[in-house]
Amino acid sequence: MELMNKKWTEAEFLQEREKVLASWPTGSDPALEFSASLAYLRNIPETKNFARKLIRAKQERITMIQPRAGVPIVEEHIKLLRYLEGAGADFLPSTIDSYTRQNRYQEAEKGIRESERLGRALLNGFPAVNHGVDGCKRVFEAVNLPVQARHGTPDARLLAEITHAAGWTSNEGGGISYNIPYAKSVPLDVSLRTWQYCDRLVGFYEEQGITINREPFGPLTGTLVPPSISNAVGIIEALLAAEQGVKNISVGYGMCGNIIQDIAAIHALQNQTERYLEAWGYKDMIVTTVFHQWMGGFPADEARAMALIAMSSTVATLSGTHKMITKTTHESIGIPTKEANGEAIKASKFVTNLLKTQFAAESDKLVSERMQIEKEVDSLIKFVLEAGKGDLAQGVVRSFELGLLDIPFAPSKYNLGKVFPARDEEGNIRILEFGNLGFTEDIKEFHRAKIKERADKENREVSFKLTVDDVYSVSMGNLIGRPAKD
Amino acid sequence: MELMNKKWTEAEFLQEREKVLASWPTGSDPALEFSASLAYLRNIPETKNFARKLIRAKQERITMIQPRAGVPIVEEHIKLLRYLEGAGADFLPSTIDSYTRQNRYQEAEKGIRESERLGRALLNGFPAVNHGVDGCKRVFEAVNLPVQARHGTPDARLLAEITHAAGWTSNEGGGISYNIPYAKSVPLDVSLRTWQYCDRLVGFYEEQGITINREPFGPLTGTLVPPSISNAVGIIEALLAAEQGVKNISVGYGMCGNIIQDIAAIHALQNQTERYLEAWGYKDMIVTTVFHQWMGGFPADEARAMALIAMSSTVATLSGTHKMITKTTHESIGIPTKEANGEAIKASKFVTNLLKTQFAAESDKLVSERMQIEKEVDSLIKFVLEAGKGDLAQGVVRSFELGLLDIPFAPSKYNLGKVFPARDEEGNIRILEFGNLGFTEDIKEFHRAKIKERADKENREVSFKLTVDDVYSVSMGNLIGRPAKD
Amino acid sequence: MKAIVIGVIGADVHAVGNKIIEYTLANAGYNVVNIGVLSSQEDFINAAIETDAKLILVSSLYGHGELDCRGMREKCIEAGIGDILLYVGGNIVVGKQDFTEVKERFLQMGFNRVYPPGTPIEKALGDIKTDLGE
Amino acid sequence: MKAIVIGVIGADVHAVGNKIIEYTLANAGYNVVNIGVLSSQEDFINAAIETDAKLILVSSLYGHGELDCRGMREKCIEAGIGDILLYVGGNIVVGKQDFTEVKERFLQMGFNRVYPPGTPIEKALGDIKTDLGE
Ligand code: B12
Ligand code: B12
Repeated sequence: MELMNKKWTEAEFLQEREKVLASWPTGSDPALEFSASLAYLRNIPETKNFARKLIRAKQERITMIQPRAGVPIVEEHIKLLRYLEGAGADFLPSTIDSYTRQNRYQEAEKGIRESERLGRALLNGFPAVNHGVDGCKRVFEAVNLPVQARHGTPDARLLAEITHAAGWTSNEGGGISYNIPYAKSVPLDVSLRTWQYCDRLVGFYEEQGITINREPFGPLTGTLVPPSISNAVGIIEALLAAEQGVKNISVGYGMCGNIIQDIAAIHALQNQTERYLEAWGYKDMIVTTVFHQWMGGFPADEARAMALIAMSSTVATLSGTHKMITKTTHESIGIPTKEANGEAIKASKFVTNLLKTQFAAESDKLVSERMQIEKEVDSLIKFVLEAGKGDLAQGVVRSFELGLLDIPFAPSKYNLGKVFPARDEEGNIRILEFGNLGFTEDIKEFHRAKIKERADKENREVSFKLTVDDVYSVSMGNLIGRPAKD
Repeated sequence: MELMNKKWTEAEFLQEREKVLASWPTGSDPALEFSASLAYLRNIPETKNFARKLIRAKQERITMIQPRAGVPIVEEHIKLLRYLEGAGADFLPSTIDSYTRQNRYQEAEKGIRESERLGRALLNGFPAVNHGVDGCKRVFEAVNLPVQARHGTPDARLLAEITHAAGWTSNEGGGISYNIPYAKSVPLDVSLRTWQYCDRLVGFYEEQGITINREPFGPLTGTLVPPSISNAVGIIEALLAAEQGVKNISVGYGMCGNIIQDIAAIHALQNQTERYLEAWGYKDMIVTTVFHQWMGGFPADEARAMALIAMSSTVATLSGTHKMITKTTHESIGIPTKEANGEAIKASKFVTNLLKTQFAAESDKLVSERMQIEKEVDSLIKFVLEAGKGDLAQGVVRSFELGLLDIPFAPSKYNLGKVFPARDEEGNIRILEFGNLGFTEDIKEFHRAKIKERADKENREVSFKLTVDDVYSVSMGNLIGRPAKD
Repeated sequence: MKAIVIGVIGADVHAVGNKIIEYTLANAGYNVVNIGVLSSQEDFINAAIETDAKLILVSSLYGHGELDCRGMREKCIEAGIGDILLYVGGNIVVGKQDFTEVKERFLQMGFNRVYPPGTPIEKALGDIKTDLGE
Repeated sequence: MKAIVIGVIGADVHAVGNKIIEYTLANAGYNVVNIGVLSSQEDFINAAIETDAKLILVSSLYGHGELDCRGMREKCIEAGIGDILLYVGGNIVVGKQDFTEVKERFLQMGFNRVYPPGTPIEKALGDIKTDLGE
């Protein structure tokens, strides 16, 4: 069956499902039969449904909080999540380990056993597939908040099956956002298809009256990604998901560091996602946004890291986003302890709560930055559709081949890798090298002028050195990577 | 000699000076002879001059950082200041202990000896008068940054003499701001006169070519002070100082918590101080602003406290203020350790540095809030001048008697104490009870409407309970003190 | 109405808590005798004698509490009100110190109850009721 | 030009540092053989043999470094390049661990140099020059 942006029939879906469930022993758990999973999901309390809680955040106009966290052993993972719940998280994560993300369940199994033997975590997350529906349910039942799998898995079909059947009512990812930044040699048509499956699964549940949230991964490589690129990807993934029947979608965004650009990006993301979904005829969609605290290299010093966390929280709240993903003071070093995670939640929540009645005022600057982003997004999506001769999924595959879509610093060989970003004089992320990016000429002119203005101020050539300097800068306490003074 | 806002003649000044220097043994140090102090001050490096460094901050449009800190023993105080310098402070403080602030040098002496004996600080600051010019010079020479005395002393004449002669080129305070929030029974005409002396001393140095910064204490009681009241006091003290020959003035402001109001207040403070000084004919004045991180009750939890510090830093930087006074994670408990102080400096500086190219965009909301503050300040100053029949100093004394100026929560019996503030629905600080405050009727209407809107939303009467709830709220993680849900 | 003397001891001018304490205790039905900030031990004791109060509630925020409170119980004894209840609270010592030790020091000085930083007055209402008899 | 093999080991996709390392070492005059992310021990060793490199610079960011690096020296020996220099850096273990211990573990595994988190590649240039001979 050729890849197309078209809703899978139930037959197609169920046929594929058999193969998916057969791919690892935990897939044959009877709890995965829809009769069982539907019964289970129908019984979970409203307050533990991810999608519903997000609707509440939107109605009440507040920014809710979700940390990242995951450890290999079920009991330890439960302790961790309970601790984070106690610290004030509104949503719980289960960050999945990197072997599982690559479907290397054998190695994950080894990691679990080694972690048990040595009494310390040797995996960087929770291997949900290996633990199966049972393990995932134990986690879910031990806490009082909605749970979501957060990962980076090109082929998350079995993971989605197992976690949703265990009551986890949200799944992060998408065919682009969980491939290009997270894999090297998974073809895009493959990941788009596997994510159509994940979306179709959610669509199936929606048809049965169970609403499940889907969240395209906004920050992509987390490294100097210009807002228009990540917003375009988010919107495309939202459209692809909607086609498969998803109704509750959170589009995400990783903080750039210029406050106006960040707020403009969130506003643009909310507006345009809704507008595109509507224009494409998807009805009853609920769109929320997710703001990721600074996703690039963090400062090592814990006080500075905490400052960055609180500053990110300030911007997030002012932007009116609905959910914020937190970092920790251990970010630059390693997976955080539960204590470090808890402190960051407390700090973040202090800010979001304090500022909950405050939103960025409309200003000329904010509006023009938002319009700039929207224009760029429109340009990108137009090029994608043209490349796909009207089919969005085909368009995505072709666009990455041609570099019409191109994500900075991505490891995938299916990404052209010709786009280099850099900051302008005010710290906004702009583009220095476009490769074949689907931008109209006037957009490119805008970026060139902005970058040139900065380079001129710094008395140097426009070159990749700007990009390199900007990769390091925030971890060293600057937004803009100025040349070292001699 | 009757109190009037009129520059003291040199003869008047020198005559009073004899008495001041005779008031405690350290006053008779020959280093206090002007020939000696001028020679000393002429030799201090440009980079250690407080006033000049502030000019740099203004020119470079950056927010510099100053902590609060002071311990009783000279050697310990040196260690402390060096540590803070190492942590990244741009300006050093020497917070003076509370006995010295009340001119109780005898008790301060006892505190020094007890602290030495027990090996722990029993005074809450550095007793500069008791340590004399010598002790203060030892401090000054041990560091590489400008040093300022920060205190709360109604009669700081000897303190100012000693610290300036020792190379400390800034003095915080003023006849209102270091009396009304810091004393109970010091008449205002007395403190206004002693501060005329302090200003005249700085004016004298200016005449001799030594520039020294003066900083009215902006936050007053630090507790729900409406921006117009603190701005009006700052501007009045700037005018009084300018009359005595002060040239380099920093007007201060304590964060309120609504970001728009905070930024508007700093903008208004800068604008109006300059405008009034100009209108009153003072030439060659250099005006900078100082932003105090949240000055009210702090949260006890250290992560939350750090979040508040970083959030304050974000607002300060966006406001374009020139100097920010930092708090610490120990704020709600006790005088911080040097480590806690250093962490807060690092965190604060991380934010100010990261955001150094970013300023709040003009928006309708920001402009209208700024205009509101400016209008209120104009109203207050007009009433003050009328009360003083054209003389500002007399006007201040009369205004406090009448309650035309009235500072919430102040301990002084010379303050009417009839003004009660409370937050509006967006968290702006407004006024609930005006007493006799020098506001025109339309201004009062504006405040009443704002407070009523909030009370209505909370379904309760407008009463002092709102004020009480708002006093506690920030330390408990909310900006607005909502009634407890039953 | 039972009388309670409140005030802030020493060279301390922190007035906010004091005003809130007055408001809260008055609302709770006590006759609050507020001698305000910058009060000496003598001021507290005289006010207690004048109003026949059975409880003195000393606030100290600024850090000199230890110096300021020494000898207060002895002064009460001298003044003939040796049995009066003495509470102290606020931020009673300089810096972040281990509170068990701090408490011990103040109990040694003859205080009946010693509260850690950030104890809002509402939390002490129960103790007051118990000690004064409801 | 001396060849250096660089790459990111295991199931690790952190590509940013890898690209910066390539850029920096190339600028410093080395022949950089970048095998990219998601590379196995074998990938590193084959590349080193093919290009006659004297140094393999292993990056591991994602926390599984300890599992991924075990036995790498032995594999080098088997492949006949037992003497090759092995460096490892990035965030090589899970979580914030005492680095002296971590370093010891990796030295035991046969790595010649082990770098703590946040060591930018620029800081290792000196070691590389020393070890490869200038
Ligand atoms: C950006 C980022 C991402 C991006 C990566 C995009 C991409 N494909 O490149 C995304 C968001 C996709 C991501 C995903 C994940 N990440 Co990540 N990520 C980061 C982050 C924030 C910055 C990394 C970075 O790019 N830094 C900038 C570059 C220039 O620095 P660098 O990578 O450190 O490399 C420099 C030096 O380390 C050194 N160096 C590197 N290797 C070597 C070798 C030698 C010999 C020498 C001398 C020097 C050297 O030189 C480089 C250039 O100067 C770090 C935390 C941090 N550092 O702040 C976490 C971090 C590395 N990630 C982590 C984790 C756990 C993950 C995930 C597993 C889970 C998750 N959070 O989703 C997945 C991993 C997926 C996978 N299979 O690998 C952890 C690793 C934890 C640990 N070791 O205990 C970190 C430390 C965050 C944390 N504290 O939890 N991540
Ligand atoms: C606002 C404030 C000020 C204002 C005070 C204005 C005024 N005149 O009232 C200003 C800015 C003028 C000021 C000045 C100073 N302050 Co001050 N201030 C504060 C701050 C931020 C809040 C205090 C407050 O109003 N809280 C709100 C009220 C409602 O709470 P509260 O005062 O704690 O009172 C409640 C409870 O403690 C309790 N309570 C109080 N007493 C008692 C007694 C009993 C028996 C019981 C049961 C309960 C109880 O009930 C009250 C109501 O619920 C605190 C730190 C903090 N808490 O975050 C520092 C703090 C108290 N200040 C401090 C210091 C050192 C000073 C200064 C010496 C130096 C300086 N920073 O300039 C000067 C002191 C001048 C002097 N001579 O006293 C220190 C004290 C340090 C210590 N103990 O080790 C603190 C803790 C800050 C710090 N960590 O350094 N301050």
